[in-house]
Amino acid sequence: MILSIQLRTKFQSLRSLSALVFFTAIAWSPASLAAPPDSGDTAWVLTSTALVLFMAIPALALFYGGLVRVKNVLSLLMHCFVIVCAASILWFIAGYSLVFTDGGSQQAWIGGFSRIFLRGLTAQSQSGKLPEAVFIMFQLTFAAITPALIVGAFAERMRFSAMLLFSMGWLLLAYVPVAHWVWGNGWLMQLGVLDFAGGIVVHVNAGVASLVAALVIGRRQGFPQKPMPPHSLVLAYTGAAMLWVGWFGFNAGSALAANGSAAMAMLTTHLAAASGALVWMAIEWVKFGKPSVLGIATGMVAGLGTITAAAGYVGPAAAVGIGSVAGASCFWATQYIKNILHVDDSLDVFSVHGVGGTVGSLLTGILVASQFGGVGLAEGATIGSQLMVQALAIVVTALWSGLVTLGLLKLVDRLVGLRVNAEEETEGLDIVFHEERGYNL
Amino acid sequence: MILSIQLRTKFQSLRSLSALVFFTAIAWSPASLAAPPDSGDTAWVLTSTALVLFMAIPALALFYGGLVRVKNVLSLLMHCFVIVCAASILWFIAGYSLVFTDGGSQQAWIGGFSRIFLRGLTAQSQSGKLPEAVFIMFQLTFAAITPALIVGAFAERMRFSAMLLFSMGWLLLAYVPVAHWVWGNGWLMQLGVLDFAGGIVVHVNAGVASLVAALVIGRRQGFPQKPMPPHSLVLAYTGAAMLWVGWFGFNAGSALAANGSAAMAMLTTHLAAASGALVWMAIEWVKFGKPSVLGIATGMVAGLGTITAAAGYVGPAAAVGIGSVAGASCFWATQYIKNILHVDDSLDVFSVHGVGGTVGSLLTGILVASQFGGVGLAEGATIGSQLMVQALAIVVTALWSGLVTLGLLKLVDRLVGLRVNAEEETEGLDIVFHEERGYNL
Amino acid sequence: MILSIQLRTKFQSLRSLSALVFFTAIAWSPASLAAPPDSGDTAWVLTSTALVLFMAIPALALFYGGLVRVKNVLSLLMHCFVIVCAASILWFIAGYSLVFTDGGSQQAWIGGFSRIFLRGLTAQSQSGKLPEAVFIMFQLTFAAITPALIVGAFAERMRFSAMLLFSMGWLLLAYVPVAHWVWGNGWLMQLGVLDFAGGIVVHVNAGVASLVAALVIGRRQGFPQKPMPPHSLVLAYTGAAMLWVGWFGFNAGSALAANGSAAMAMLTTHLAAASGALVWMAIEWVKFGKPSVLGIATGMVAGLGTITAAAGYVGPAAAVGIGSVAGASCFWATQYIKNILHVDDSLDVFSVHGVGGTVGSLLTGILVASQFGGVGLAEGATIGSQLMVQALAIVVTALWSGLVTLGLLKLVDRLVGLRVNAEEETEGLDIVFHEERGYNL
Amino acid sequence: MKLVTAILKPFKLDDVRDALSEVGIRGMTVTEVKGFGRQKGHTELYRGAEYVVDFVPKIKIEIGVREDLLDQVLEAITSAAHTGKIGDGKIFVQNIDQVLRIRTGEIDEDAL
Amino acid sequence: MKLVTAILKPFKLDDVRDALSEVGIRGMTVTEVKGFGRQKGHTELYRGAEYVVDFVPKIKIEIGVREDLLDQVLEAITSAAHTGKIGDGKIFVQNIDQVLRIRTGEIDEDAL
Amino acid sequence: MKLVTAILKPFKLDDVRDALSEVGIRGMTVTEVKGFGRQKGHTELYRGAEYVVDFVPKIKIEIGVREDLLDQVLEAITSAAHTGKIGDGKIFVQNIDQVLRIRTGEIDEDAL
Ligand SMILES: Nc1ncnc2c1ncn2[C@@H]1O[C@H](COP(=O)(O)OP(=O)(O)O)[C@@H](O)[C@H]1O
Ligand SMILES: Nc1ncnc2c1ncn2[C@@H]1O[C@H](COP(=O)(O)OP(=O)(O)O)[C@@H](O)[C@H]1O
Ligand SMILES: Nc1ncnc2c1ncn2[C@@H]1O[C@H](COP(=O)(O)OP(=O)(O)O)[C@@H](O)[C@H]1O
Repeated sequence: MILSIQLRTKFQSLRSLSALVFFTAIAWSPASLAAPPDSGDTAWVLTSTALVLFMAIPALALFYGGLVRVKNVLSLLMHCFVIVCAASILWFIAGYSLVFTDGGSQQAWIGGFSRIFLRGLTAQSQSGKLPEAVFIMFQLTFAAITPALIVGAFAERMRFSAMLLFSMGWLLLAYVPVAHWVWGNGWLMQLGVLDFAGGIVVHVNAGVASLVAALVIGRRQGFPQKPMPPHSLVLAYTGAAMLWVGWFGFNAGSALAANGSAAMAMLTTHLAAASGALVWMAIEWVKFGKPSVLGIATGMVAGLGTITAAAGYVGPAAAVGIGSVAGASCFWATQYIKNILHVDDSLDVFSVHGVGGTVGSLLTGILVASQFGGVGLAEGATIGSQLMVQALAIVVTALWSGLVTLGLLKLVDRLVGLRVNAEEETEGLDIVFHEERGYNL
Repeated sequence: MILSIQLRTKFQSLRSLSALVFFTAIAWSPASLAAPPDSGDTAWVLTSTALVLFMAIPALALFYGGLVRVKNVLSLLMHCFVIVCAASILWFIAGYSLVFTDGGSQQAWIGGFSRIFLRGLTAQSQSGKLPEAVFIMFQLTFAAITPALIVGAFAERMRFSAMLLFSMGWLLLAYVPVAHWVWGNGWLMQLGVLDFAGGIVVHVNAGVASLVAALVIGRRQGFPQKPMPPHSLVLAYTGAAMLWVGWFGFNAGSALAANGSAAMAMLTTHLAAASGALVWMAIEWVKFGKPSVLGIATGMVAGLGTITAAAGYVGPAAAVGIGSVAGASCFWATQYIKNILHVDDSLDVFSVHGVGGTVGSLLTGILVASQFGGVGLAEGATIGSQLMVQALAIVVTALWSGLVTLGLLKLVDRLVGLRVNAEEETEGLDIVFHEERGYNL
Repeated sequence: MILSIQLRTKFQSLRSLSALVFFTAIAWSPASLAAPPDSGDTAWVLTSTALVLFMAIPALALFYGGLVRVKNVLSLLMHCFVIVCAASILWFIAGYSLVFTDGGSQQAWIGGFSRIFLRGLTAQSQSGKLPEAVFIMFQLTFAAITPALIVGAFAERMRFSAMLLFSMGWLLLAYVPVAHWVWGNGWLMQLGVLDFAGGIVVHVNAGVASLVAALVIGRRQGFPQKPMPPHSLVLAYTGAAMLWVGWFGFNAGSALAANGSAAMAMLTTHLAAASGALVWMAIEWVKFGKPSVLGIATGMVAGLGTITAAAGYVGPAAAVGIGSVAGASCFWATQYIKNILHVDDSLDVFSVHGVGGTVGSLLTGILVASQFGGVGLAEGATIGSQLMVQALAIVVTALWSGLVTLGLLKLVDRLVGLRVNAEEETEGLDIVFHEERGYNL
Repeated sequence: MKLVTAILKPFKLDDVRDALSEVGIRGMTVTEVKGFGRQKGHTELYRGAEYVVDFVPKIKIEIGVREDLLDQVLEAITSAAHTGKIGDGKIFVQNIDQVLRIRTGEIDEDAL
Repeated sequence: MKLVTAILKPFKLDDVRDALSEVGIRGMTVTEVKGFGRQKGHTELYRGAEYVVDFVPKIKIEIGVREDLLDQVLEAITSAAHTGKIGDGKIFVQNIDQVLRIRTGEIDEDAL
Repeated sequence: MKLVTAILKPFKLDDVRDALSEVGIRGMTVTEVKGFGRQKGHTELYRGAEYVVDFVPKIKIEIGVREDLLDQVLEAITSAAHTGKIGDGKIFVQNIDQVLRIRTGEIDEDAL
């Protein structure tokens, strides 16, 4: 097969690519342990870790919480919070080990058990030029935010226990393997797939799961006839703006160093966000006559999701291009999914993250080329071959994530029931599951 | 006395411990001035300083503000704000000097006057591997947040001027000496007490003051019969999530370097927060049938307060243990203090910070041992001896803080009156003291 | 002319001043390209960039949004957001190049075109000790926040399209040239003007534009008889506290390194903020009988705006002085402009930023002297000569900014109309321009 | 003319409005209120402190109607707001002496 | 005694209060309400999902008045609240049997 | 049947409810309102700009009662809401023609 041939050649060339920095060196590359950690790089990744946690809570939580009706605001906040907590513990127990340690003969598919419960980890342990503990923490925040993205799809109607079971199952069965394939020296990494900060691992993965989840759990009562306006655009805006700031950690932190690559990733990230926002705003202005706060913020998130795969690989002009395409394509996807297909992906997770992640991961395959201002293709790769690898990774991730989601939801439905009943939905999840209300003004 | 013997031996062994980095070298260790500051370490402590300020305002302010009734929200915000401002100026005038400069013959008890008004400080001044200015700033944020923690205990009923006088008096008379004893080469440091980021100096200290303050000022009208639900859990959640992020600066910044110790401190901090949150949630789920947003957030704060003493000394598994114990013990303390003793420590500062700080500081004495994955005890110390030192430090701090609080409150009551009258309490402190309302929607 | 003589001498001496670090070395100083970027410095400037973005959105947006009536909250949020987006793209297209690249024979007045569309920029490009990409990003955030400051002056009454056109025109015609003059090796820099982080470039510049804009667009309906209380002081407080945190990036980041200068800038920034807040509070307490949340927060912003020019040049005691003067003078200016002149500079941008920037930039000329604890005057400069240069820069900037603002507003009024009609003003800008409401509680 | 005041479950408002517009009612005034009655509220728990919320959120609608429409209006509200569960609410009918439309100065039945 | 209930455009509240105090009215009770009527609401769009807000924010004022003041009160409200545009609102007048001032126990006209 | 409408100081609501339940009243409807009257509001200051808040937050309760209970109800409210300070509020009594319980279709006294 052509793929298995590529596999071998890519494995060589890839070493020159910064994707490699994602791979921890424990077990198979003890040489890298010689140099002590660089304090500047460590400082930046520590900071980036704080920024990515900031994205999950409060940023994403407020963004989502502001967009739902007031009776469900706490349920969204709670979802994000408990996912961060539980994902952190799962990451400690097995997640990190299964993604980033050597899987031996199964390495193409899954990592190993040498860091189960983070055993053996000390302050002296190193991963590349970084203390291993900060690499673990940085990656933990990615594992925490990815399942949290999905809760927007089934907002305002899923049972709390079902959400928790599903999210943790999905983390183990969908996030962990895909992260290993792409970043943990798994088969996709060996094929040379380019995913700087998670266009595929995070956004395609979570986006497809969202679409499937929205279809499985079904529409909210009254959708799409009954309007369900955001209960606080001020809150959603606050979250969105924080997401932008936090994304600097997500993308520029993924350079795993405080260097020119991190700087360029921050610049491309920022320009894509700005372009995505402006394009979405422009389309709304032309199409509906008025640009909206929710629109410009959504365009920004689309730009960010779309640049994620490409951030450290492309130049600033390419980033503006990617952001603009993101604004347009995610806008169109939102209209199509919501208004034509009438799928109740409540907070448009698929349209923004799934579509954005896909578009961005494909564009990375083109714009990485040096003629477009990128860092250049790996030795032996062409735009065509790179695009094929990117497409393969997207398709496989989408299929895998979709199937895992479907299977898990069916299982969870049996175990605890997926959806609240009509009365509970009317009453609102805050009282039903948490016996609290968002505001007592 | 056995203690005075220990004092001498500990003083030798302690130099190998990272607690030492807290001690500024000015005056008595000019050798350390030779090496220029490390830019990476400086970058991380600058960042951590911003994160700890972020904890005080807005994070703590919003957390507290959200938990009170709407008529008092601004008073809580104002308390945190003015404390940060006034504590900063006090730190500039004398606080820093009294904690961290050489106290000469009084060094065991209090620092000296060489940096009164920060005189002589330049951009070239160094403290260990850091510019002294950033060490001053980092420590300033600790001095600012600690008295701010206490305002939760007497929320919704203290006069503004009384709060201000008390807080500044407490800073000088309780925080400054304890910080000197533990971090400024005072007698507790010389005994080898372990307090990585303030389990004793910050949490035990402020926690005990809170309990005493709640008892002295008395219950709010209607407590405990009348329900006083949080006016905005959304606001409280926002603050809580920000506290989590900011705590990375608090704990990992306390390594005073961007290295493996900082990385490990961030990891243990995070895992303890997650465990504390999950355990609290689990208990609520079992006991009350429903897990709450306020519960999970409180468990998280409990986990954070509890890991603070231990952060850079223990391993990740120990951190999960500490966090879990925190969730359970602080939950239990909250129920006991509020529902059995009917003490109106309004925002449960003692139950969370006092109890958490105590439990965590004790556990540090055990889990620091290398057999539990910690960095190891100081030379000559055993778990037993270390536990004794930890207990001594806790007891002394609690007594000192309690007495200072009691004395100050009696004094302030004489000077300006401690508590609003019944009508003012009904009207709400926002209008009464600040002639403003939180919301005009 | 005395000035042209100074110009030459200053140009020599100035190289020893840290203002120089603002100047990128491309084109004319290839030597600096030899040393690779310092990872610690890079880490801190990456972090600072995130902090300054955080200041613009969400911080400034929430601060402003909280201060207006509920029907206009989204319009303020939208203004800040769209300005950040559009300014970023303009910076990419031409702004950066015109400020920081070599303008050849026009260098005194304006930069060149070598980085139009950031062409030629790679991850390897360097600017001083930093990757050029992060220098570009850091400076971009300044260009983004400066026009956003102005929107507070014409809040609640300007048409959205007019605001957008004006802001972008002002960025190109007022911000870009002044930034070049002061930081881009333009004529004011060559005269030796001291502006560490934008007292002149940002605050005087935006402050004067605000006054002119308020006069041109006229008062809001009902001003000053009709009270227009902030719709959410909680929101405004959140924004203000975030501004404080973000300002650490603004000022300490302007050292462009993680060193003693950055540390000192952070310390002076913080102390000035605290002093400004306390002084404003004290005046209110004496004058009105009650200190207010809005007052203390405004005093803090005044302290921050005022220390900006001086941050890295002065010592901590001077910073306390500057902050105190800021609190008093900006308080007085607010009363005078609003209550005596009845100018409806709605959110007091001129009184706080314009006055603060002016006072601070003048004081810098004095307090930089080593006898006041500052870093010392440039060789050959005296306090008198430095004050003259500072005053010249302030006056020229004020005149230029005022004229550009006047001209642009007249033009924009012709093109799209500056102001909403009375009915739209009554209805509120949120519905009129964005068809959204801030809250659906 | 009569003033019909109805207390309803909030989620029934849209149905009631539809039913009323079918019998020709074009105007009404709606207020968010708290209801106390047989229907019980819920309990909230904040760190173990119990808070019994004994009111239930309700919607109050007020409609000025011509007397000849009164029965249809009552019928429309009753059937649209009915769920059969406790807390469906009540309707009060009162007399109105005079009605005035501010815009036109029209009075009484013309003003409705 | 009569109870005058007026539905107004919110920004007219201050004018109406001024007009009422000129005719000697010192007390009233004000409620924020949502009005449905001829005046249309607006449309909001959230990511392309249209949300028709069919109510209009209104202010309801309730005033207990002595019968001899009634006409002046109606006149004051009408002229102060009038803009001539649709949605200016309505006034309803109803009878009051009894009034009681809680503080003093005064009743009826003395209690107003 | 009578409609009793009382305007109260907000913090007196609980006491009034207790007093009413003692005389057998099980249901009522509560609205947050703004009161204008003899009791003055307060002044707020925003950066030196004075903002006179001339209304006082009040609670309005509405209770439909059987005529024979009216006096007890008035007495209960008056004594529970009384502080003797200005602004204690007022009670208005009006006639109700008809009452209807939506859930059961019961009417008049049975519906209360
Ligand atoms: N006597 C009353 N006077 C005014 N309002 C009442 C009265 N009794 C009930 N209500 C209102 O009607 C609502 C529904 O009444 P409730 O007793 O709970 O159920 P039901 O409508 O089934 O009788 C209450 O929440 C309250 O708002
Ligand atoms: N029949 C009615 N009963 C009660 N309130 C009404 C009625 N008709 C209208 N209203 C109230 O009066 C307001 C204004 O009425 P609308 O028909 O919009 O315009 P206009 O006052 O010009 O006739 C409505 O928003 C509603 O609050
Ligand atoms: N004429 C009136 N009509 C309707 N409500 C009134 C009237 N007068 C007073 N109120 C209401 O009663 C409240 C209390 O009245 P106020 O004059 O302040 O004190 P008191 O109750 O002691 O007479 C006011 O805030 C207002 O809500």
